[in-house]
Amino acid sequence: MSTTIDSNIRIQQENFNVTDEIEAIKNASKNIGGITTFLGTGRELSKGENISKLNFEHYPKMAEKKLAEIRLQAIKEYGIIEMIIIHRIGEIDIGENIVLIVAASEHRKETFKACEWAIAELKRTTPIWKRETTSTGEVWVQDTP
Amino acid sequence: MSTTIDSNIRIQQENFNVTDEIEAIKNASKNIGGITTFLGTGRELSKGENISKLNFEHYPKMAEKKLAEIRLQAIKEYGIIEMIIIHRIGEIDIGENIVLIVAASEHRKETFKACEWAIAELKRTTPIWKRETTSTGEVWVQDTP
Amino acid sequence: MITVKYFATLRSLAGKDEDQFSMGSETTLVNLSHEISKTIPKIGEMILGKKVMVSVNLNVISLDAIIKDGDEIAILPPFSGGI
Amino acid sequence: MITVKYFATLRSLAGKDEDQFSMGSETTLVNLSHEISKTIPKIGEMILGKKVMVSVNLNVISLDAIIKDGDEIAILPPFSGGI
Repeated sequence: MSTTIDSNIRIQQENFNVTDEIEAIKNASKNIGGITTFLGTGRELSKGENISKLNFEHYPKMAEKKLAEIRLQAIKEYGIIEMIIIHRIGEIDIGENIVLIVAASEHRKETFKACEWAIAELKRTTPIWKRETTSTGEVWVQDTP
Repeated sequence: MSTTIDSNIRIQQENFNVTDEIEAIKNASKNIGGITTFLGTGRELSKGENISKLNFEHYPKMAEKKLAEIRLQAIKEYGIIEMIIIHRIGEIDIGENIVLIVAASEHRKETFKACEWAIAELKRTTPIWKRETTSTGEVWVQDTP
Repeated sequence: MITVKYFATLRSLAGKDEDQFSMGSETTLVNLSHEISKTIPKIGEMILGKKVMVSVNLNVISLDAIIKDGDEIAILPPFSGGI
Repeated sequence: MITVKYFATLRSLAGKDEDQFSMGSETTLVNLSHEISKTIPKIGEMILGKKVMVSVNLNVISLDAIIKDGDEIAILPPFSGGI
């Protein structure tokens, strides 16, 4: 099976299935022994306020470009075999999946490092914005802790 | 839904579904914002030799006891909300799932640390042994890189 | 024409998704910021005060960057993707 | 009676899953190792040479530990779980 950049980097409204993405990344090599996954989900509490709903917006083309750069840099710098990055946009409820990063390699150490670096880099460089809905209204989140 | 030690610590022959385990851990709290997962899978190559099959054996009761200790220590020392640990035993083919560790918390940093510590601790303290089948026969793996 | 896109909180501030500016064949981000300030002073201030990032044709640029006719500029408030 | 369980490569070496030894009401791991050596010298050597770990009733013990009648001992070669 092919693993194209298109399928490994996605910004989409619909939910994703972690098992499906893990099975997809396994196809990259029979030598994969460790797969580290980071999944970000919608929390109910943010700075002491109760969140009822989240909304994500992105800058099309630039956001995809940044995710593709993160994937390539992770593969090159951490020596992993493959990485998948998916970020959802639109309305997201509490407990729902927001972002998924899957890093696969022969051994585990580099997959942890690559995965942790990739989510930090995504937050730092990728033009995606979050709007939180609370009982007092809607706010765009300005700082990322 | 309840999250008992029984369901969070498992040694089993049958495969597991990562998505199902992630959805189970989400039930522990509405405040989960980050879930880090480590999945170990059967590699084809080991020290330059082609592996055709793996077999895992455990010391019943003691292995489960060790996994339960790892889970409790991870929750306590890294301040995470919940952890699930599953290890398969019996015959495992190349590419198949072997071990799963899921760490869930409010923020991502502690989930990476807890997950990475737990897999290292599992390898160090849990009475589970691997037998590799190659073209030249079967060998018990003696050292864990 | 130069296209300027506003995202997230800046779109609320601008009251629109994008603007068009006629600035000749070449200008600088500083000049464009002054032009934006004529209708939305706060956004011009944020660019000049480096409170927001600016991209030209999907690449982040600095204040002294040259902008050409036909470029797509985006005013990017601090990112909050991930979790 | 004391039950001794062999795992993985040690089971192959012993040619059986477990043994039973009658050592009185109390003994030490060193004494038990000598007893094991009578039929499987290599396993006795491995215990005394600390090449393997030993557990009593699911807890890892040291060579000078006291073993009681009814205890379940397990001889544990280096672990290789995980990946």
